[in-house]
Amino acid sequence: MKNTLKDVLGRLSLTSVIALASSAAFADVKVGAIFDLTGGLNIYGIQQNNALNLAIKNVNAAGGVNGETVTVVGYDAQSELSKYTQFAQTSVLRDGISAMFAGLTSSSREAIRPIFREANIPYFYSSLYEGGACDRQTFVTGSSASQQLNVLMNWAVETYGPKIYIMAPDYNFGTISGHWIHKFAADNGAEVVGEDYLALSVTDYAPTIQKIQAASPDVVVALPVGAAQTGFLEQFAAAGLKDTIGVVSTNYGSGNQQVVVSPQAGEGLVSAMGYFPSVESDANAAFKAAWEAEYGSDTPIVAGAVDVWNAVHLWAAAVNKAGTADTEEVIAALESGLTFEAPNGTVTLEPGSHHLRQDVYIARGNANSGFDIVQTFEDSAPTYENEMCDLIENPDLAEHFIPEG
Amino acid sequence: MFKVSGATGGYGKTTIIRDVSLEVQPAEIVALLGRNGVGKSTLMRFATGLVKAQAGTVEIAGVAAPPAPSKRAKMGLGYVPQGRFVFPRMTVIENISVAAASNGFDAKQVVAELFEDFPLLVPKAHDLAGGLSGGQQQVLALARALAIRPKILLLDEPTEGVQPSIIDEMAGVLKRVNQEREIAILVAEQNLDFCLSIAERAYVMEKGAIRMETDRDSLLADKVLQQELLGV
Amino acid sequence: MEPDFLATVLLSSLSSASILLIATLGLAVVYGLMGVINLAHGEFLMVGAYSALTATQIGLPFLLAIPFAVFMTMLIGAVVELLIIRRLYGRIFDTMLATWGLGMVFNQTAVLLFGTVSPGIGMPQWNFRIGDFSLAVYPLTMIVVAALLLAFVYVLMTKTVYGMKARASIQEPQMAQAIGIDSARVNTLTFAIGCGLAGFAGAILLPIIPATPSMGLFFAVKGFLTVVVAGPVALTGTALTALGLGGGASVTASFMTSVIGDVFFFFVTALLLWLYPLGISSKWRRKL
Amino acid sequence: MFEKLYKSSGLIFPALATIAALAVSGSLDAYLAFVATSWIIFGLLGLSLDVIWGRGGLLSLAQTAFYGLGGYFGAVVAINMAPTYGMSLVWALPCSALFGALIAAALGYVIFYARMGALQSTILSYTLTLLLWSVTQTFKLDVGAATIGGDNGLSGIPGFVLGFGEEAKKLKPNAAFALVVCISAAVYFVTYWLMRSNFGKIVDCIRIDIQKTELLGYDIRKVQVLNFAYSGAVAGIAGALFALWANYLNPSIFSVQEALLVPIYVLVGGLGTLAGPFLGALIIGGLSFWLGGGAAGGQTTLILGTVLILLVLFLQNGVLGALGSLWRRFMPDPNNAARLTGAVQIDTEVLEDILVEAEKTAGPAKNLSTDEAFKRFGGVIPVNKVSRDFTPGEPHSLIGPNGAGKSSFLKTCVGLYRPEGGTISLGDEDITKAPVFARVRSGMGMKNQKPQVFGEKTVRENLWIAAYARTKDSAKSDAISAQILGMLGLGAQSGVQASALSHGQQQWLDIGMVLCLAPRVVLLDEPAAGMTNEETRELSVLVRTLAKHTTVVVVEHDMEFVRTLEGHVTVLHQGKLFAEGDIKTLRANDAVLDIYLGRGEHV
Repeated sequence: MKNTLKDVLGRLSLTSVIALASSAAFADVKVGAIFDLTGGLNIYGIQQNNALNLAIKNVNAAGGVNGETVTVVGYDAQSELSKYTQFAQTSVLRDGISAMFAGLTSSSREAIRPIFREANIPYFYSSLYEGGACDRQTFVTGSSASQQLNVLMNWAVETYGPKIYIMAPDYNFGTISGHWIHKFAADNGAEVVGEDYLALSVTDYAPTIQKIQAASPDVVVALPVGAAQTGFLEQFAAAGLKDTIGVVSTNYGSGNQQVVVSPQAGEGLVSAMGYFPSVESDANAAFKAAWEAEYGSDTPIVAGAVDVWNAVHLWAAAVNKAGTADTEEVIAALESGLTFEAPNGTVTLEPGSHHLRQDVYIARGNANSGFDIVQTFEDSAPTYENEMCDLIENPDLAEHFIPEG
Repeated sequence: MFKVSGATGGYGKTTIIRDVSLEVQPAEIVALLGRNGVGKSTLMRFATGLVKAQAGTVEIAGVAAPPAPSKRAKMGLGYVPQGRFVFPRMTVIENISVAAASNGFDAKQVVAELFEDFPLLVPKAHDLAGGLSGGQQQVLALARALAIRPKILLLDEPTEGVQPSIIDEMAGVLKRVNQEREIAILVAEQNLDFCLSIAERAYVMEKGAIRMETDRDSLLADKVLQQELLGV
Repeated sequence: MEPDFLATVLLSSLSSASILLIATLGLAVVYGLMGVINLAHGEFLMVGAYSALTATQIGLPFLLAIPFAVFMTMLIGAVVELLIIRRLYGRIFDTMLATWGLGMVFNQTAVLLFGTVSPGIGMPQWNFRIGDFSLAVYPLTMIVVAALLLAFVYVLMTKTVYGMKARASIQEPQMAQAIGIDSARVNTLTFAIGCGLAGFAGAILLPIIPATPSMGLFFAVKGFLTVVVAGPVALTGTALTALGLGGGASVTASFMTSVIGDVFFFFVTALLLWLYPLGISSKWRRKL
Repeated sequence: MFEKLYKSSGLIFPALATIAALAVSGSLDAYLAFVATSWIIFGLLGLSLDVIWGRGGLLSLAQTAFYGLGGYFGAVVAINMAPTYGMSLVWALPCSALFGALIAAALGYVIFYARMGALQSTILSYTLTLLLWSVTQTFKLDVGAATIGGDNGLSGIPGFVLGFGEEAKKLKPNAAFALVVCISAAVYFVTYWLMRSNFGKIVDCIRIDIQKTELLGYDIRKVQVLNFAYSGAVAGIAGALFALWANYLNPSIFSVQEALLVPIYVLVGGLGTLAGPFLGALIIGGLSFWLGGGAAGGQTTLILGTVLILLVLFLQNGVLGALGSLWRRFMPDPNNAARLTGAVQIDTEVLEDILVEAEKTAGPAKNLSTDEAFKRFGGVIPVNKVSRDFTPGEPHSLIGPNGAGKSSFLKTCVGLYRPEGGTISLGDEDITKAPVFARVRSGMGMKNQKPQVFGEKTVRENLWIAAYARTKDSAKSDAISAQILGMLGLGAQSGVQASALSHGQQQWLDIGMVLCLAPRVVLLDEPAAGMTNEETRELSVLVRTLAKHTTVVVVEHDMEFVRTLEGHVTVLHQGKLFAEGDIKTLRANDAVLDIYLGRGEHV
C-alpha cells in the first residue's frame, strides 16, 4: 500500500519535474523566488512577487542579462516557515538557479540563508528588518532598523521633546529596534521613560495605554506588527491621547496599516521608511506607471516591493558587469560599489556589509490613508552593519549580529 | 388500543427481534416476560421508534404511528427506559416540566399533579436529577413519562436496582393510574412477583420472538413453564 | 501606587475580562450544552466581524450591522450543524478535528473573499478622565454588554421551554425524543445560537479589533482554555473563569508586560487544571 | 495463511515498505528524496502521538513541544560537537530522545497523578505548547557555538553526518533519506514490539477501562507516565531528525497549526495502528506537495481542511483502519462462539482447588475493618462514621435503601473514594491513605455493579491480564487463566472478544477476573443484577464457597439471593449503620421494614 502510493507520488513528481524542466529549457538564466502568496503575510508577499515579475520583465525588455532572457522559478511559501526551507532546497537541488529573491520575516531569512551559503548562490533579502544579517552570499536591499531610526529619533526629539516611550512587538524586530531607540535617544540627549513589548496575540491595549499615561512621554515610538497590533493605534486615539502625545514609527505604512486604521486614528502619525509612494522623482514616476499598467492602483505600493525591484536590478547590473551569471564573478561585481537609480532615490550597495545606502523619508499620515512626505534624509548609511560586517576583509563571516544589551 | 405487528429490528445489521406482534387493550396492564437477552428491551425501543424498524408497524389508539419517536410521544406513548436516563443536569421539576411543555401541557399543573402521586419527589424538587439515588431516579423517570399524559405506558425493568419499599410504592401508583386515568401499561420485567402483582396477562418472549401468550393464573400454576422460560 | 492609576487598571482589566467573556460565551453554550468543542468558533467570530464590516460598507449603521452579523453566523452555524456536527455528537475529539478543518476552510475562504487587508471602522472617539488618566469609553461599555449578554443567555437557557428542551436534548438525546422533543431541530438551533453569539462578539468587537481572517485564533484559543477550565457548569463557570483569567492577565500586563500576562494566563490555566482535574465547576450543584 | 498474514501485517508490510524505500532511495530524484525525508520524519512524530493517543488514550497536543524541545536540545549539542568530532546523529539523537522523554514525563506526572479528565489533559498539553510558543519568541541563549536567537531561531545545525572527525561530510539527500528510513523503521519496530509486550497490554487495558485496570492492582499512573515518556522520546528523536534535516529551528515549531497537524497524520492513517501515521504523513505531505509545489498559489489549507472534515465524517478509522475492517470481513468471525454458550455452572470442586491454591500463594484470608470511616460529597454524606469488622467464614451482605451509601462504602474501602475521616484496615495494615492498586496488591478484590471487562480483548486475555497483575509471570498467568476459564465453563469462548458476550456472561467473566487476583477480601457490588434466577443460584453457591476461604462483602437488593447466602446482614441507612443480624431477624424488625423492605407483597 505504502509503496504503491510512493511510486505513484514519485511518478507524479517526476512528470512535474520534467514538465517544469521542459518549460524552462529555452531559458538561459534562471532565478528563484519564494514569497508568501497565500496566508496571513500575503499582503507583502504578493506585492514582492509582483515587483519581482515586473522587474524581470523590465530587465528582459532591456535585453536581458548578457543578452540572455531571465526566467523565474517561483514558489508560494504560504506564510509557513517550513515551506521556505523546503522550497529553498528544491530550488538548489532541482532548479539550478543563478540567484534567489526570497523572504519577508527575519525568521524566513535565517531559515534559508545557510542553504544558499552552502550552495554558493547569491541571495537577496528585500524587506525592512532589525539589521545585522551578514554573510558573503546574502544581500539586503531593505533598510535596517538603525538606518531608519537614526534619522527618525533625531527628528522626533527635535519635534516633540526628549521623553520617549517605546511600544514594540516582543520579538527580535521589536527588541532590537528598542535597543537602537535607546542608543539614538541618548545620542540626542533624550530619555526613554518607558517601554512595553507586546506579544503578537495581544488585542487589548488598555494596559499599554495606561503605562504610557503613567510615564507621560512627549512621543511614542510605535512599531505595531500585524492587524491586531494596529488596534493599538485605534485605541490610543480613542483614549484621546493622539493630540497630546506624538506617535512615530518605522513600520507604520510598510504594509497595510494606514488602510486598516480609521482616518481619525491614522491622520498625523509619523513614519520613517525607505520608500513612500508619494516620493517625487522620475524613477518613481516611471516605476509607478509600469506598476499601475500591470497591476492597477487598488492598493498602495509597499516599501518591500521597491526593495525587491532594486534587488533584481542590482543583480542584473552585476551580471552584466561580470559578463556571466556565475556566482563568484557576480559577487565580485556586486561588491564593486554598484549604484542604481531606484524609485526611492539613488541606492548604493555597500561592498563590505552587503546592505544598501539609501534615502530615508519621514512622512505624515493624511486623511486619505496616504502619506505626505515631511523630510528626506539622503543617502543614509547602514552604519551598524558597516561597522560589524566587513565581508571584503572577512569573506568567511556568517553571522547575525545582534547589538549587545 | 396499542398494537405492534410484525416487528423486526435490531442494531446495525444484527436483527434481534423477528416478526413480533402483540396488543394491549385500553386500561389493561400486560407483562412482557423472558430471560435476559431475549429482546424485551429491543421490542420496547422498537415500539418507541428508537430502534429503526426493518419491518413491522406500531399502532396507537387505532392510528398508525409515524417513525419519529417525538411524534409517537405526542400521540400518547410514554416510555420509562431500563436504566432510567433522567436528564442529569436538570432539576426534578425541570425533568417533569420539559416533558409536559413539549407536549403542550401546562407544566406547573402537571408538576403539581405528579407531586401528589409521588410525594417522595417533593423534598427533592429543586435538586439536580443526576444527584438522586437510583430508586428516586426510577420514580422520576416514571413521573416524567406520566407528564406527557400518555395513553399507553411502556416500562422497561422498572424494579432493577430499586429497593423493595419503593417497588411497592410504584406498583401502587401504576395500579392507580391504570384505573383512574385508564392508561394502558406494558411492562417488561424479570421480577415475576412484581409483574404478576399488577398484570393480568403476559407475553413470554424467547430468542427474539413471542413464544406464547398466557394469563396470570395459568402462569402462576405452571412451574415447569416458569423454570423453562424464565429460569425461575 | 496612585489611586487613579489603580482605578484605571481595575476598570480596564474588567473590560478586558468582559471582552474575553463576550468572545467566549458562544463557545461555552456549545460546549456546555452540547458537549461539542467548536474549534471553528474563532472563525465564526471572524465571519461575524466581516459580516458587520460589509454591512457598514454598504451603508448600514453599525447598530444594525450587529444583528445582521448575528443572523449571518446563525445561518451558517445551522448549515454546519446540519451537514457536519449532527453526525458527530458524542465524539468530542472528532468534532474538534472536524471543526478545526472547518476553521481552515473558513479562514482560507475569507482570505479569498476579503484578502488579508480590510479597512477598520474606527472606534467612537469618546473618552473620559480618571485623575491623570484618560480612557476610551467604547471598551468600557463592553462590561455592560457582557453582563447583559450573560443574563440573556442564562435566562434563555434556564427559564424558557426552549432552554429546557435544549438541555434535555443534549443530556439524553434519545429520551428527549421519547418524551416528544424534536431534538434534532433543537440541537440545530442551539448550535446556531452558539455561532450567533460568536458572530455577535465579532461584530461588537470590530471597532476594537480590526477584521482579519485570522482574528479569531487567539480569542478561540483563550476562550477554549477558559471553557475547559470552567468545566461542566458552563455559564457561571465560564463567567467566573473569564473574570479571573482574563482580568488577572490584564492586571499582570498592566504592572509587568503583556508576555508575562500571557504566561500568567497559561500558567494559571495549568494550575487550575491541576487543582480541579475536571474543571472548577465539576463539583458545583448548579444547572448552568 | 490469510489469517496469519493478517495477524503479522503490522510487521510484514512495514518491513516490505522499508525495503522498498531503501531500494528506491538510490535512484530517487535528489529533490524528491529530500522532501520525502520530511514526510518520514512527520510520520515518526505521528507515531509518537499514536503511542500515547491510539494506545494510551490521551490526545496529547504537546507532541510538537517534545519534538521542538528535543530538536533544540539535540541540535545545540550537535552544533557544539559535530564540527570537531563528526557524527551529528550520535550526538543529537540520544540527547533529543532523553530530553523529549524528560519533558513528557514531567507533563505526564502532572496529568496522570492529578487524574485529570480526558479533555482537561488534552487542554493542559496544549497549554504547554502555547506557553513554549509565546516564551521562545524572545528566548535568547548562547550555548557554546550555538545561538538560540528568539524568533530568528537556531541556525547552523549540521546535516546528517555519519563519519568521525572534522573532515566528515554531511550526507547527500538520497543517503539522508535512506538513513532516516532506517532510523524510523528501527523506532517503529521497537514501538511495535513494546506495544505487543506485556507493558503494551497494560497500556491497552488502561485505555479501555482505566478504573478496572487499577482495580486489578496495576499502578496505572506509573504505566501512563512511562508510556508518555516513551512517546516523548520518539517525538524527541523525530525532532532531532527534523533539526538535522532542516538545519534550522524556530519557535514556529510550537505554533498552534503545527500542534494540530500531528493528530491529522494519525487520523488519516488510522488511530492505534502505529504504521498509520507514516501513511498519513505521506498522504498529507504528498497532497500538499502536489498541490502547493508550484508558484501558482495552491489553496493547500482549503483542501486540507476539506479533507479533514470528510475524513472525520466518512473514514473514521483512517486508511489503515478501513483496510483492516475490510480485510476482517473476509475472515471467519471469532466471536461466533459467543452465541454457543449454555447456562453457567460453577464447578465447586475446581473452585475449591483454586481457592486452596490461592491461599497457599497469597496467604490466609484477611479481616477488613473500618473505624469511623467518613466520606462526604458536598452536602451529602454517603458514609457517615461507619465502624465495622468483616471476617472470613460466612458471607457478609450489605442492604439498605437506594442512596444509603452501600456502593460508596465499598468504594471507600477499595480506595476509589478517599475518606475524609476514620481509618480502614486490611488485616493489620492501615490502608486509609493507600491508592487503589496498593490495596488490591495487599489482597483486596472488587467487582463493581456494572460488569467491567476489556471489551476489545478476548475472554482469555481478560483473565490473563488479571492473573498477570498478581504474578508478573507469563507462564503462571497462562495456567491460572486457563483454570478459571474452565471453572466458569467459558472454555469454548476463550477466543471471543469480551464485548461480544452477553451481559450475564460478562458478569461472570468479571467475577473470574477478581478470582484471578487471589484476593483475601472480596467486595461484590450487586453481582446478581441482571442475572437470571438460575444464574443467581449459581452465584450464591460461588459466594458461599468463596466465603469459606476469604472475607466476602456483598451489596445486594435481591432479598431472595441474600437469604440463600445464609450469612450476616448489615443494613445501612443514610450513610450510617442501621441494623444488623441475620435475614430472619431483620425481616421482623419494624424499623427495617419501614425504611427498606416495606410491607407489601412483592418482597
